[in-house]
Amino acid sequence: MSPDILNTLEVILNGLMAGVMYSLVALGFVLIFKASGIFNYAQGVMALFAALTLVGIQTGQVPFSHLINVMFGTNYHNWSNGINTVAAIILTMCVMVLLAWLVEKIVLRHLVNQEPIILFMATIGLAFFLEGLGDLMWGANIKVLDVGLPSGGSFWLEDVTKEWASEGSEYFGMYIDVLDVWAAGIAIILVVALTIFSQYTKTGRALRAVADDHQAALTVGISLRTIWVVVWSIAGFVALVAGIMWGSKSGIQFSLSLIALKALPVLILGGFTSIPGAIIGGLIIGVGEKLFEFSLGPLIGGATENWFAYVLALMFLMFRPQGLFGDKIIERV
Amino acid sequence: MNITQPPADVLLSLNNISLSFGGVKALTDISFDILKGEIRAIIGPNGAGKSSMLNVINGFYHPQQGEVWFDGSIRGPLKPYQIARQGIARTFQNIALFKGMSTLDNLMTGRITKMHANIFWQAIWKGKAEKEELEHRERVEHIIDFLEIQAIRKTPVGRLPYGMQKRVELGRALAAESKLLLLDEPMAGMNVEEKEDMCRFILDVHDQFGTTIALIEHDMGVVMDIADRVVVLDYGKKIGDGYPDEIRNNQNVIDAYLGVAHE
Amino acid sequence: MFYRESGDFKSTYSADQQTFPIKFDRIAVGVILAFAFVVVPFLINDYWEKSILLPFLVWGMAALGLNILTGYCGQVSLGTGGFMAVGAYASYKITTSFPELNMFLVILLSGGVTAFVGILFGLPSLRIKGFYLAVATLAAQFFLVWLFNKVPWFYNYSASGMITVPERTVFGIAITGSNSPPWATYLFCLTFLVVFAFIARNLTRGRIGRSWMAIRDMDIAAEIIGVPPLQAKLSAFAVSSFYIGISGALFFSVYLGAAEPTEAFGIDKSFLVLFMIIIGGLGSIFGSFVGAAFMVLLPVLFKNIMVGGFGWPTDMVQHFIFMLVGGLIMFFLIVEPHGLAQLWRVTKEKLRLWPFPH
Amino acid sequence: MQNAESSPLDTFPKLLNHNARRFADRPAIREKEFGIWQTWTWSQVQEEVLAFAAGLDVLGFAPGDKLAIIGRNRPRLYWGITAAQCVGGIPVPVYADSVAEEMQYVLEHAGVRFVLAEDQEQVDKTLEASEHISGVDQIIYDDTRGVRDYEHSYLHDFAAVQKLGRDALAQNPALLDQRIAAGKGSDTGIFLYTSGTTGKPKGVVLTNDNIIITSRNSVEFDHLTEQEETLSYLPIAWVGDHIFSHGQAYVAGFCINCPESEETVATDLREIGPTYYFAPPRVFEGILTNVMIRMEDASPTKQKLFHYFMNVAKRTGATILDGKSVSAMDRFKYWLGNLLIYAPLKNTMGFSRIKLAYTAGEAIGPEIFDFYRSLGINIKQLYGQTEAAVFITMQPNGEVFADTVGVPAPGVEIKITDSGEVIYRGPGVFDSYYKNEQATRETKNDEGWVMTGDAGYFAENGHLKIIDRAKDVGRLTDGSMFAPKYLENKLKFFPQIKEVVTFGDQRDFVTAFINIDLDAVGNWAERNNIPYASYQELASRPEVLKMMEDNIRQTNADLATDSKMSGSQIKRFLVLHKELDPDDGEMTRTRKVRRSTIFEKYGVLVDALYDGSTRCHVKTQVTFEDGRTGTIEADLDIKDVEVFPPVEKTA
Repeated sequence: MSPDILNTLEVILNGLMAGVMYSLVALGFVLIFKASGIFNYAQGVMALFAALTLVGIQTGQVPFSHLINVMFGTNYHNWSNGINTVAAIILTMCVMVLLAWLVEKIVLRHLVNQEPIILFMATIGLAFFLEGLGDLMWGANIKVLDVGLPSGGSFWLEDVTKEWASEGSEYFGMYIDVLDVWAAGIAIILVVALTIFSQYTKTGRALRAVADDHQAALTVGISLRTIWVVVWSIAGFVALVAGIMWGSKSGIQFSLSLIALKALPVLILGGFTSIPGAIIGGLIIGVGEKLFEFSLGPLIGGATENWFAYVLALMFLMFRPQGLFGDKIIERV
Repeated sequence: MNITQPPADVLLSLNNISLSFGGVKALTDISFDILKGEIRAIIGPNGAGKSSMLNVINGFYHPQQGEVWFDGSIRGPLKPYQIARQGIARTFQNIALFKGMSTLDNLMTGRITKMHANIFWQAIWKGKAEKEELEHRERVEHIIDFLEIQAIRKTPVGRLPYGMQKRVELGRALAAESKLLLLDEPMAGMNVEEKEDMCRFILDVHDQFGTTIALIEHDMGVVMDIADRVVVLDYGKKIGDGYPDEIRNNQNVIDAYLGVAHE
Repeated sequence: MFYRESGDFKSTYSADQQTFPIKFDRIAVGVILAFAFVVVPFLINDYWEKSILLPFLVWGMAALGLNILTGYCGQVSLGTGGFMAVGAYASYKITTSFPELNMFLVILLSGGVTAFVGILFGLPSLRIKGFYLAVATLAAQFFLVWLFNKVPWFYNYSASGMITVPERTVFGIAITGSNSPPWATYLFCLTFLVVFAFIARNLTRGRIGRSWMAIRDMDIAAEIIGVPPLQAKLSAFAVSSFYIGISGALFFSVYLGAAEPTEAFGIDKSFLVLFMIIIGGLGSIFGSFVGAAFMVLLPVLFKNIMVGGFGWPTDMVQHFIFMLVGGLIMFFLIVEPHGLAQLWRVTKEKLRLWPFPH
Repeated sequence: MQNAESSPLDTFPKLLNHNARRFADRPAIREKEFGIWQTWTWSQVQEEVLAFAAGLDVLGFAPGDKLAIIGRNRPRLYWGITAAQCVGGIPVPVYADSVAEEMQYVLEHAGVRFVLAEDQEQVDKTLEASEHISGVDQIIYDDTRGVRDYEHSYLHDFAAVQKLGRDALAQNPALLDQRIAAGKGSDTGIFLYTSGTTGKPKGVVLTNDNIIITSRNSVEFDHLTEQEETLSYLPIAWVGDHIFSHGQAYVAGFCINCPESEETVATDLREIGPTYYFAPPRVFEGILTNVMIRMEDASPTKQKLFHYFMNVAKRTGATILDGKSVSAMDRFKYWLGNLLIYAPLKNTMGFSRIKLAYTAGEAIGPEIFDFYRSLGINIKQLYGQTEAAVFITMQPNGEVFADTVGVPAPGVEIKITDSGEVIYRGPGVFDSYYKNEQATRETKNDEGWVMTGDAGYFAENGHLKIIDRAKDVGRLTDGSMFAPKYLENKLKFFPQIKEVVTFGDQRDFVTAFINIDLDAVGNWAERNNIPYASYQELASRPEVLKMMEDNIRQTNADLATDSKMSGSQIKRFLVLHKELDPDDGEMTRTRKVRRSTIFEKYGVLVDALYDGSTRCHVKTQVTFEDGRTGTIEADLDIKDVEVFPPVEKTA
């Protein structure tokens, strides 16, 4: 095989991996949108917030320490030097649930029956709030997240692929970050888990009912509010997972919240209401932007990942406004 | 099929119209016409396809088969707003007013097809733009006076009671000074007095401006009172067409309605 | 309370349709304008110019533009930053290619260019609605910024990749470049804002404005009664982008002087302007200004209090303001979706009815 | 119009031409229609009127013909008046709310040939009436709505008639000049039918001089100019409107404003903000009540502010208005109050620009009167009649009192007959009652003195005081005058008192039956937690009796200061156990007390009032709402009230 093909192959694989990350965030969007028709712009920031919190707890930081120190001239920083990761994850999850509950109680329930666009803008507000809060709580410095996931290239794959390369060609095998593989695996598990949850648990069924028809759901006595709390908690969980992945991959920093934006085109491709759509959309975008950058990037100055996803989505919208898996919109008067 | 141009006194004629949504047939091979200056009622049980019929007439739906003649010429593939410009105005079954605007602005919007000042004149609010605004304001004020809604002239329509909104919507349609006026259940959900008012307005409109009117209405009594001719639809098919008293004694119609009664 | 409307009646439609039907308001506005044009230039200094007045004028312009698109025509856009960049780079290219060209013209032309770009990115709005469109506009945001980063032609192949405005004068007075007097830059921007506020008012109260609002309130009905959606939406995009372009041009050439796209015109700017109109009031010209003023003053205020007063580190104040703004957005959407403008309207009604409560 | 130039301005057509030259481009009349105040200048009005006049002429309207004008205040109807006069005819305004029968009577009695009707409703009534009478040849309508399908041989659209007229004038521009020039002041100007409360309405014939001269006098008296704005909302057929909205407007050349509809009068008043305004007392009372009610739900601070400054106004307002001097402090306080309360208040009421307001027709409560004056609104009273072309007495600026109606209007002489009746003579005195010689002679004697039928006298300050209908005035045994209505009105100004019946004719002293006002007193009772189940129970509460006694004592004190009235202080009273009720024939449907009925029905009580007993049992028949009748019994306390020795008013 010629190195070019192999390189292309590598790009595609990396694209797929990146796509998985997008999908992870997109998943959160879809869940919330299905259950409450809310387009939760804050999903990405939730991932950031989750990751920050996780690190904070893990390394035993005192929340708001900076603030406190400034205000009272004290000098607290840590209340312990680190606790067990699993415990930290569980605690973080609790925080996310609390967050979900607060969001429903303070924001959402006052916005029922508002046009979607208003809710959308409200979640933008939420995003800003969380971002500020996260930084204020744990400090804005870039943090390294290590939950013990392996990282670095896979030597095995390198060796194998070296073999494939045609004789005499300068090819050193293909590089894939193990973390990405893990991420992919976890993503799959997550999807399966969610599917099982929504298929076989009472709450899950309730969720689907609500997603299908709010009024009907209400009439059969499902409390919309509880549902929303549940959904937002799940979304919080998904965000946490995404946060962990991205965090361990590229450290926790503001740019993390920008993946939220990347998730939007993913959704547009996949449609807002379909979980598989989210996954596939993510993969398409991931592969698409990597390939584009690989092939055309050099010609037009590179860094095309910045916009490729959006322009692709835009093109796509022009022809299928309802997304890949969405159902056709029939307008009536 | 080749339909020759309808006679001059026909304002609108529909020939063998069939409409379906993804296989579901909404209208099947329907033909009827509306004469200049008449009040034409389209009646039928729920889901008979009345509203679809109206949507075809004003070009919101495009029938798969059949042709529409309006005002002496056959209609090509036009967009709804182009058809509005040809002189068809309508009201909607569940009120479709512009909630954020005042009564006045809603009516002014009804005249949009008649206003042409370009953006630059409008930007400085002089010359053609200002002249046009004032002229049309005056026309609209006459309609406001006619419908007796002076008191709510500058109220955002979102705040008005249902009956009033219906009236404003009629006003918006009137403002267009169209050749053909489509009324989709103008009296739905009204109490007796409101209905009487609305009837009076429709009749007044008819003899004051000589507008041709096609209306959908559930209230049989009303229809029989004010309509010149009646078309009856059922399950997307035409089952009756004629003068009110003919319709009253038309067996199919009676069955259709009894049928509904049984459901 | 101060209103004396009795006897202030209208005997012509033009009198009835004027922008400020109440005499008292006309006087008040006149006084304010007089103050802004005649008095302020004598009081202004660098600090006021750079940290309050110019930002207000520039962002006011942008907010006005976005409000036309989002508040009046109901099309949400997250591309404001990108369009401002277009305005900025247009003004840069124009004024560097035609140094003799009067600065007023340069700014206006930049607006024109942006309007054109706006139309291009507005085209999708015919097929897609609501937040689908919002996402589509993100494409504009990122693509444009990338473009100005990557295509050297735009920044005249300057090594730094930045654009720097040359000194330009109007009536012999420098209004761009380092040694332009505050009062000049201020008056320059003020003129634009006032003129275009007036134009915006005229557009929004006339046929075009009504077709925009019709599309916003109920697009299907609008089309059926004869509003051409294509025309309505694209004109909204064009006009809106024109305004935003101008604000971008002013922002770069008069306020910043030198700019680098990702820094100056990032997505955060898009949100900033969006917040301005939400807090100020969607579909209200006055609201655009209040919103702009609010979002400009808020950080200044808190910086002064917290950094100056409590000696907090700046970045922390930054985060705090983030929280605050985010919270305010949610608060306004819940409590007063029509923003500060609505609050003002209510107060005004009360004043008119004084001493009666209603 | 050269001839109009030379001849005196003694007819409305001449005045119109005059104004069309003097005030060519000044507004003459406005109407709120189609959302704005449509305005016609004097020259435009001239054109409209002449066009219509010529049109009438074309339709065969001959000199001496009558043009009935039926409808609410609308420009075209006002134009009809002058137009008819241009052709030498006589306008006959008819009350718009009169039913077909009444209308029929007037049309027939006046011998109307042409009718100018406002709209479909009036046209219908006219058609109905003209089925039973002959004479009505042509009907002209203003509002075309709904009239399109009517038989049009004798029906004409106002605009169409004007079209005819314009064509005719195009043919012969001088068409009307002759007749306009020929008009004289002594010619009959207009028929005004007095809305007859008793019997058939009488057609009061007024000459051009009557209207124009009185208008001119009053305009000079109050210094009215062409700058005035006034709201024309009272019936055209009423002499008041004819003077205020027509006579004075033509003489002074000011602008009258027609409201959009009856419902919108309040809003229209607010928009126009008249400088000159007339309203009967009940309207002013209504506005005041409305103000007070709206203030009720204002915030406490606002209320404090309001009441504080209203007191300031009460103290100083009227004085300042009369141009008398007050302390600098008070002036400042008033200025402040004006800034915070009075001016905004006037603004919301529509009185911001008011220069002069008149009220008349019935007695106005002093506190209402003072309220407006204290706000700086120059409200005055006048005393007038259709037969006098309104003005008999007027109040000069600076001499305005709530309890008198002012001094004789310019050119008017007033005498009090021995029987105490007010009679007058003057330029406004009517020519005659149309086709009713006898009535004319009864009212107007050969020297031109007119009986008002009102009893009154001149107070010390030379202002006329109207106390009662002459026929109701009696004498106490000591010969001093007893004017029941006067006393009753005085008492009825107390909000707690609804009805009063006083007795005293041919008796030693005055006594009274009282009906308390259930709402007012009920309210008061609840606030002071005084339990009561029914009117009867509440009326018998000692607290209530006490309250009534206080009110009467207050009245007596007031009466004592009035040399003519000090005799009729009320010595004894009782509070009736039931409300006087038309259903029991105790009042007329228009809620006027039927003395005689009450006198015989409650004779026992009247006797008790005079035989000194302190308690009295009474048994009365009552009619319930459902028409059944029953009887109620009660023991009523009879109270004595302190009376005061006569004191000279310190004027």
